[in-house]
Amino acid sequence: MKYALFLGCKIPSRLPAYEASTRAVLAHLGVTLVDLEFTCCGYPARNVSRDGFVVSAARNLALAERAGLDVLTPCTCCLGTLRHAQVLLDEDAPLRSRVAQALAADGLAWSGKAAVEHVLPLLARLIGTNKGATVPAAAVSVPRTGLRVAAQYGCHALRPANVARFDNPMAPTIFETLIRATGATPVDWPRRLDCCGDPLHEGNPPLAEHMTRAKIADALASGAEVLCTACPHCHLRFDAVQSGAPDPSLRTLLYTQLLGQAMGLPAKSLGL
Amino acid sequence: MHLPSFIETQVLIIGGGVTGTALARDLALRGVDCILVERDDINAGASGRNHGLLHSGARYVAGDRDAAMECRAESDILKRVAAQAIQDTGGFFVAVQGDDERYIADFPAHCARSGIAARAVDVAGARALEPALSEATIAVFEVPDASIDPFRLSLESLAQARSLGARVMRRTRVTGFEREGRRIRAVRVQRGNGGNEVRIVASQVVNAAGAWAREVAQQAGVPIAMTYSKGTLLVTHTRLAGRAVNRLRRPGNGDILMPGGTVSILGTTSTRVDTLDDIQATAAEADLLVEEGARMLPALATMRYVRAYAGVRPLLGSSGAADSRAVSRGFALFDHEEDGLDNLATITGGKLTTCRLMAERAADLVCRRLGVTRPCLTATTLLPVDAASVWTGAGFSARDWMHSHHADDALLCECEMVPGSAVDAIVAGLRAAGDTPTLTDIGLRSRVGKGACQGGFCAVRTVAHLYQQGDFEARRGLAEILDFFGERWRGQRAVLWGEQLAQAELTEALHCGLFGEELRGAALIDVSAPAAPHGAANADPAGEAAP
Amino acid sequence: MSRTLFHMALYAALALGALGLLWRMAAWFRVRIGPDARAVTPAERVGALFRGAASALFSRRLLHVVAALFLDVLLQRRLYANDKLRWLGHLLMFFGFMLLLLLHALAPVVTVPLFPGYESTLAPWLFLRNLCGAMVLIGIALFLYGVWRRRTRFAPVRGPMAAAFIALLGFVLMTGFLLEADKIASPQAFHRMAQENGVTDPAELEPLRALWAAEYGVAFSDLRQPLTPELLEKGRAVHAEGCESCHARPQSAFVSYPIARALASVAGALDAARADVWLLYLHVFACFVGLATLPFTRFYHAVAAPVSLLVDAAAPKREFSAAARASRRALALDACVRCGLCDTDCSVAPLARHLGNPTLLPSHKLIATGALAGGSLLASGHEDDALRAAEGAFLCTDCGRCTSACPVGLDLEDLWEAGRGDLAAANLPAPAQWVRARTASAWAELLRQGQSAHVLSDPDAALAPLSADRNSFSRCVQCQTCTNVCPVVAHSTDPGCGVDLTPQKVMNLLRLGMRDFTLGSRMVWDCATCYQCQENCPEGIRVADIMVELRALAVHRLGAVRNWKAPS
Amino acid sequence: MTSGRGNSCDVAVIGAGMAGMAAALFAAERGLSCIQVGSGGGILFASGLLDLLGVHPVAEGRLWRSPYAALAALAREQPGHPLARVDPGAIRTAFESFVAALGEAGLAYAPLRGRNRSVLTALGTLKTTFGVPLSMVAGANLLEAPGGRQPCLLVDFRGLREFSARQIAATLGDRWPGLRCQRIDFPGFEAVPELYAAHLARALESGETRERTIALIQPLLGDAHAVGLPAVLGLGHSRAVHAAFEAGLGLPVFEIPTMPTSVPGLRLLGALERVMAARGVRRRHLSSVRALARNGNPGTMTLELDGVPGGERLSARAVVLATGRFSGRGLTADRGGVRESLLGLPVQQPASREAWHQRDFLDPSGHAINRAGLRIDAAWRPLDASGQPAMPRLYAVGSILAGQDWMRAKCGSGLAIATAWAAMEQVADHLGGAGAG
Repeated sequence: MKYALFLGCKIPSRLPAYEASTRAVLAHLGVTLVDLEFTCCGYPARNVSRDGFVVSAARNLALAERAGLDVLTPCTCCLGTLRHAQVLLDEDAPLRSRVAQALAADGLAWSGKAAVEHVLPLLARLIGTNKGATVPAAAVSVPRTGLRVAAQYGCHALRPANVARFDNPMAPTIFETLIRATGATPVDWPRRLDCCGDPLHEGNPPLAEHMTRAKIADALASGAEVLCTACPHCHLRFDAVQSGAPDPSLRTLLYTQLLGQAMGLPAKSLGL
Repeated sequence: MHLPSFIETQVLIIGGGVTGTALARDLALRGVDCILVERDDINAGASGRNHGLLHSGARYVAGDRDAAMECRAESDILKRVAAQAIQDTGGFFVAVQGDDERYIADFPAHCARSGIAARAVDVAGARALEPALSEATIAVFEVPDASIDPFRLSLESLAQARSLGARVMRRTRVTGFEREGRRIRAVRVQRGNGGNEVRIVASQVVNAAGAWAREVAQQAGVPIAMTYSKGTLLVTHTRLAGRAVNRLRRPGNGDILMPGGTVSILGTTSTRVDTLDDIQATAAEADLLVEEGARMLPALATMRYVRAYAGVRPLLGSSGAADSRAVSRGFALFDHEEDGLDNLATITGGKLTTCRLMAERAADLVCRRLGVTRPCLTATTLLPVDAASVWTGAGFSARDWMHSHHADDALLCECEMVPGSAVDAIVAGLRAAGDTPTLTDIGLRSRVGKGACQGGFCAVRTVAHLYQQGDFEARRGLAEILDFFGERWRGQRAVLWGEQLAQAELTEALHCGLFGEELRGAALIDVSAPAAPHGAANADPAGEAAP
Repeated sequence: MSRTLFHMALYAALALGALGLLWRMAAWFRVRIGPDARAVTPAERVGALFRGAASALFSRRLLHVVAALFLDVLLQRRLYANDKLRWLGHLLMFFGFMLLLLLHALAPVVTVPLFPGYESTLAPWLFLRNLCGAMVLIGIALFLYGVWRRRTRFAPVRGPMAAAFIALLGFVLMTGFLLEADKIASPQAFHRMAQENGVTDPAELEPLRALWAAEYGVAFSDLRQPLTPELLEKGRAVHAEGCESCHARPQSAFVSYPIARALASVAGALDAARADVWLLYLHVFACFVGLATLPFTRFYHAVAAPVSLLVDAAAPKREFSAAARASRRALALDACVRCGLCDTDCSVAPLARHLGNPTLLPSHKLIATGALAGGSLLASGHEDDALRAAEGAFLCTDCGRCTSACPVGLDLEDLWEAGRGDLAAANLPAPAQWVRARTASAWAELLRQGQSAHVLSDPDAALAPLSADRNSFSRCVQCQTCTNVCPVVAHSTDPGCGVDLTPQKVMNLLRLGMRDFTLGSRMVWDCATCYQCQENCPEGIRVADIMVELRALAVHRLGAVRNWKAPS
Repeated sequence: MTSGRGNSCDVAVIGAGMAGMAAALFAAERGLSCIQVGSGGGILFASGLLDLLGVHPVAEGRLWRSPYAALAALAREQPGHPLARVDPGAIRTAFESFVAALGEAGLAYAPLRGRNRSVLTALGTLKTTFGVPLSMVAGANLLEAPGGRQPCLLVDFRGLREFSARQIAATLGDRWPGLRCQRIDFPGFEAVPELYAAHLARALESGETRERTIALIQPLLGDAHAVGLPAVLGLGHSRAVHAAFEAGLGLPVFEIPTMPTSVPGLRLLGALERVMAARGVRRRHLSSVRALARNGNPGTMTLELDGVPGGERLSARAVVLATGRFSGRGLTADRGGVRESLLGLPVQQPASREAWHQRDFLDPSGHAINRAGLRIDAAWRPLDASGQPAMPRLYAVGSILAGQDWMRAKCGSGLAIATAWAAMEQVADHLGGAGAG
């Protein structure tokens, strides 16, 4: 199994542990990752130029296409943006031709061949099913039995469903299934599908803080020991808000780290 | 308000439409004491059921030059004295392929003869300004049409009249005239349904009952030759054009699309009717309007419509004329002297644009008879703004709320963005006039119930608000909602297809499915109570047992 | 040439260079980039430098510094990691030039003491000198090719001083080679030497001339006898006595010798024109010009870049005090060599091309950051530049690729962050922030004054196609679902930071034809794009998509009426 | 696209309203693999009350204590009515398993008995219904208390625009003297002018807000035997929130359903989606069926979806049409008439648009357009113009069916659940029970 790994902008500079643990876990499961000259997924451009955002995204899709690979990303925002671009390119013909022109300048072309996938569904296929089957015994050697984990899905993985195509946006189960697969116990928490607040922190910091803290408090009140994430934005957001916070803070852990631990991979290789 | 068994006044005005209210103001400004009685509410008739078009006159240049020139003069005056009720949108006259070439060719000359400034606009330029215009457009002229809010005009006229001592009696019908020789001694009126009867002793009586003028005159024993023409209009969900768009042809069906603030109003039809009872827009009329209108503005074919309404134009003259549009739209003032009455006058016919002039003529006659010499002031006196009367214009409250809403001022109507403070102001205004406000009154004086939901949601919020403010008590809210929906529904049947039908379905699911309003009294019955009356009593005695 | 003139010129050049250097270096402690930099005085910054230097020198950090000196400064490992070709070119230039400087230019102080009996005309010096010269020339060629190969639509702003540097370097090298070639071929030079060595007797002179013509490349125009073996034998004898001690055969000057052969035909003419003299002047004075202008040509990076690299090695980034950070940012402006490697790696480069705004790219952004700190960006008349710079700065995703690509190891992320701080201080913050300067209705009012009353047609359809099309919101049944599921509205319990509208009100304003009232609204700008509204809308209205569109439209249209002025 | 999930199934359910959800649930319970297309928007408009049959005949507005007795009467007098086609025993079973499934998903209902209940509405009217959420049942109990109606306190929140306790108390005052009302500020939202029920429900899932609210109500109790609140007691975790209120106040606490979009609607949707996820029903949200065709290989049908790039193709052995009426877009009405949106199936409808609606909105006999819909055969298969089943394995359930007026008869949920059950029985027979998915 082979994918072009799309790390996006945040992971390499701000959350290298996510890259490390993703590579380690997938290597362990026999997935080959190829690195291409990807650029920004286009998310930041959405507030400025619709075309600019789609061009940025399409360029990356075209690169993967040229390499004959599907794209795999650990970032839910990148997932959402790249798939959003696919939808727009599919439904808006004039946009498609404008983008084609822009890509042609770099000798690239988009035809929609390259699929975009997030790490979680891939792992769900590799180590379990939605029915809740656990990992092949070989994979999990050190089950994290008893660890109570709150799953932070991340908005752009779930919604809008026709764009994300990830799981049931109202009642997703993938993340909990994967947590169970590590031997840990997923907790049910009221705000599990809420926004982490990160997108507001530039424009409206206090409101963003209000949202993030509400989630943390809710997870703690629901008995979670660990907040498990699968998106650099969410992850960094929770860490940022909790850094030097007085209230009882909640440990954050990337799912790839949790799984890596369960697989008995060396902590160093998981960026722990 | 509590009424004595008889009231005296100088002038009794019958009818609270644009003419009657303008007349009350005119007389009040001349210092004449008057009472206005209205069987329903302000502008309940044709005055409130029209395009809201302040005619430049261009529409009549070919057929009725006098009317055209009247319109030109009056619209200039109103733009000056009642600016707050007018949006100077300007207007287009638009011809499409297949329209009468000669009419188009003569149009500029006709306008010139009536002194109306009509400027030819090249089609491409016109379509850039009004993108909704059809590709089949072949000629466009620009004229100084404008949009006017008749409700605000009437309400503020009346507010000023009242401030000068005039009295107003809404929901008061004339039950009879007491004649004494060539004079009417008194007019008997009745407040509400089954309210007490009152004698109004007035030295002059003016019949300004619009379409009902014939009935009123008959009660006084004088005949008026008048025919009725029903005109239906449709209200769009979103505004389609910035200007008044008229079809450049002899007046016909569906040839005016008027901007009404945030919506567009498409009209009208013209069909002869013989009775004034239960006038409602029909599906056939809606279809006719949509099809005709779409020839000028194709988007009208796919547009979502939120409402249809029908008004009745009083047309003077014999009922012989075939096409009611051929009958003059000019107005007439009858002094009824040859009918043997010296203190009754009837002012009728005409149109919204000329209402002030009609009032002036009537007032002149009345004042002559009363020996009052003061001149008419309505052409020069600015119409004062009245806090309770500003909420009728589409888009006004939305802008007002955006510009200046207070932290504690919640919206009751989301579609038209009407805040609680607006409702409170209207209620205060009605109370000040000694009225007990109803939900329907509030609807007429604001945009509540006029948006996409047509009352489905805002009626519930507004009633809850009125209870909270102490304006409603006991079971009144339920009754008010029933009345309100009754009134709203008249304007919906004809446009219920597509999205608006889905909206209506949702409203019914809420108000019948959940609230059970159609069950009226039975909606207050507890079926599970041991001794439940009515329906439950009919329940199968073996009901408890499983089948 | 006259010693006095030479020395006067030399000292003048040295003085000028030194003064320039001081002046440029002072900027490292003067220029203020970033709000935190305004808090510290130049004095404190100088102090910080010395403290830093001291703590580095007397700690194990010293090892880092030494390592950096060799690996980063001399061997250029960062450049090697990013662009091998340019690394090779740079290495050739660097070492070729350095050797020439030490062994040739500074021969009297370096080579002579080290190698007794050194003569510039002896082997292996002839060869070495040519080798070094050739290295530099090839290096320049490779380097220019490397730049051309990785060119982007927006080339880094390199400026005349960069070209001047390359031109001067080339000129010095070429004049050097020509001078050498001329000396080899010149009969006049030969006769001068012969005279000095007292070879005047024709019986000795002729054979010697024959030999030098045959084997030392002198281009005599008047050889009478044929070059017989006997004659050459005699010549060798004479040569052995007088000349051999300081004249090796010039063929090892593999560049100059061929040139000399090429010049053979015109050798006489050149002599007549005293070519040797003016070539020498050109060569030497070109060097002096280079020396004097060093601080102002790209040559300066030879000073700034190593300093930057060593400072970098002297302390880990996080240990820098505010004062030290301030100096490092100023230093970065000088140390940047405009190689443009950051631009080619930039994550938003495709966006820069799409928007036609180069200031998204690091090398351009660095210049803009400098211009902003220097004040020139805020000078009136440059409003557009400032606004574009702001756009560029706030579209940066902080991916850090520029920093890792930088061959001189600049901490660019820190520089960008500081630059954004300065922009904000100049009233040029991110759109999400500047729209807050007015209320939604104030913006609408501004737009109303800016546009004609009746036109409902939409020129911005490409930016916001959904909100321009009534079909995308006309299905709204006003049910408030979007608002009920909106986390932003739900958390807006504090009027101080709450939103002004709800998603449904935004949709409804579109229906009312009041789109202008939504553009500056808090709701549109605080939308978390969590898509709950869109996911749950029973009518399938793309609420969140419309919100995002409206932002793009707002940046465009509010930006147009924003009418920003530089704070005076 | 590699969605990672298979796109063939035994039953494809088109539509995710009550009927669609019920159909998918019953399919899963019968062991049939199921893909369900569409979003559950319509359910958001639900009150959480599960009607079975409250009024019959509609024109007389006659209320029934026993829905089953009403069904019997319906079967006698209106055999064409979809509900009249379903065996009452099956209806009972269907309701039981539907309510049980909701219970599993955390949305508890009061035990179903054989009779209708009355529930207070935000307008002060009493709604006749059948299945009552546990969070509302105390109100119904209070109404039918043998010893007459006990004193009761209604509390509302300033800013919750569509709900006035004062209005309810005033409307029912003469029939329920002990009904009092109080208005309080919702803790944490004191400065917010407009409150939204779902936001309050969310806030009440935090223990702190819950306790502050209870503390505000506590001193107002007086002689009250129960406390009524607008339906805001929690969303996904309403059970815990409601329990906490009853414990905190030491009295029965009941919710009063509010105007759409209501919290009970959001709860119902959430619970049903959780049920679908738990039963392995594959959902396709925000996408719609562009085309439906019988497949080359007999016995299967192909559905073309749009909404995703390049569209998606599903293959199903049976298809259930649960697309609803006009707001669900199962039926499309234009000026010319009404048609079925997906296949253009013939729709039984009034002759002209003029006849669609009565001149009075609240006309007791209801609007003819609401009785328009699809005609079906005995096996719940919609008929084509020739009166034959349009497709051998195409079934129709819920409000799209002709001959019923669920809004007036108060039988919305009953119609959805009963017809879904009956149709799924047919599907199972035709497919021979469980099959490959």
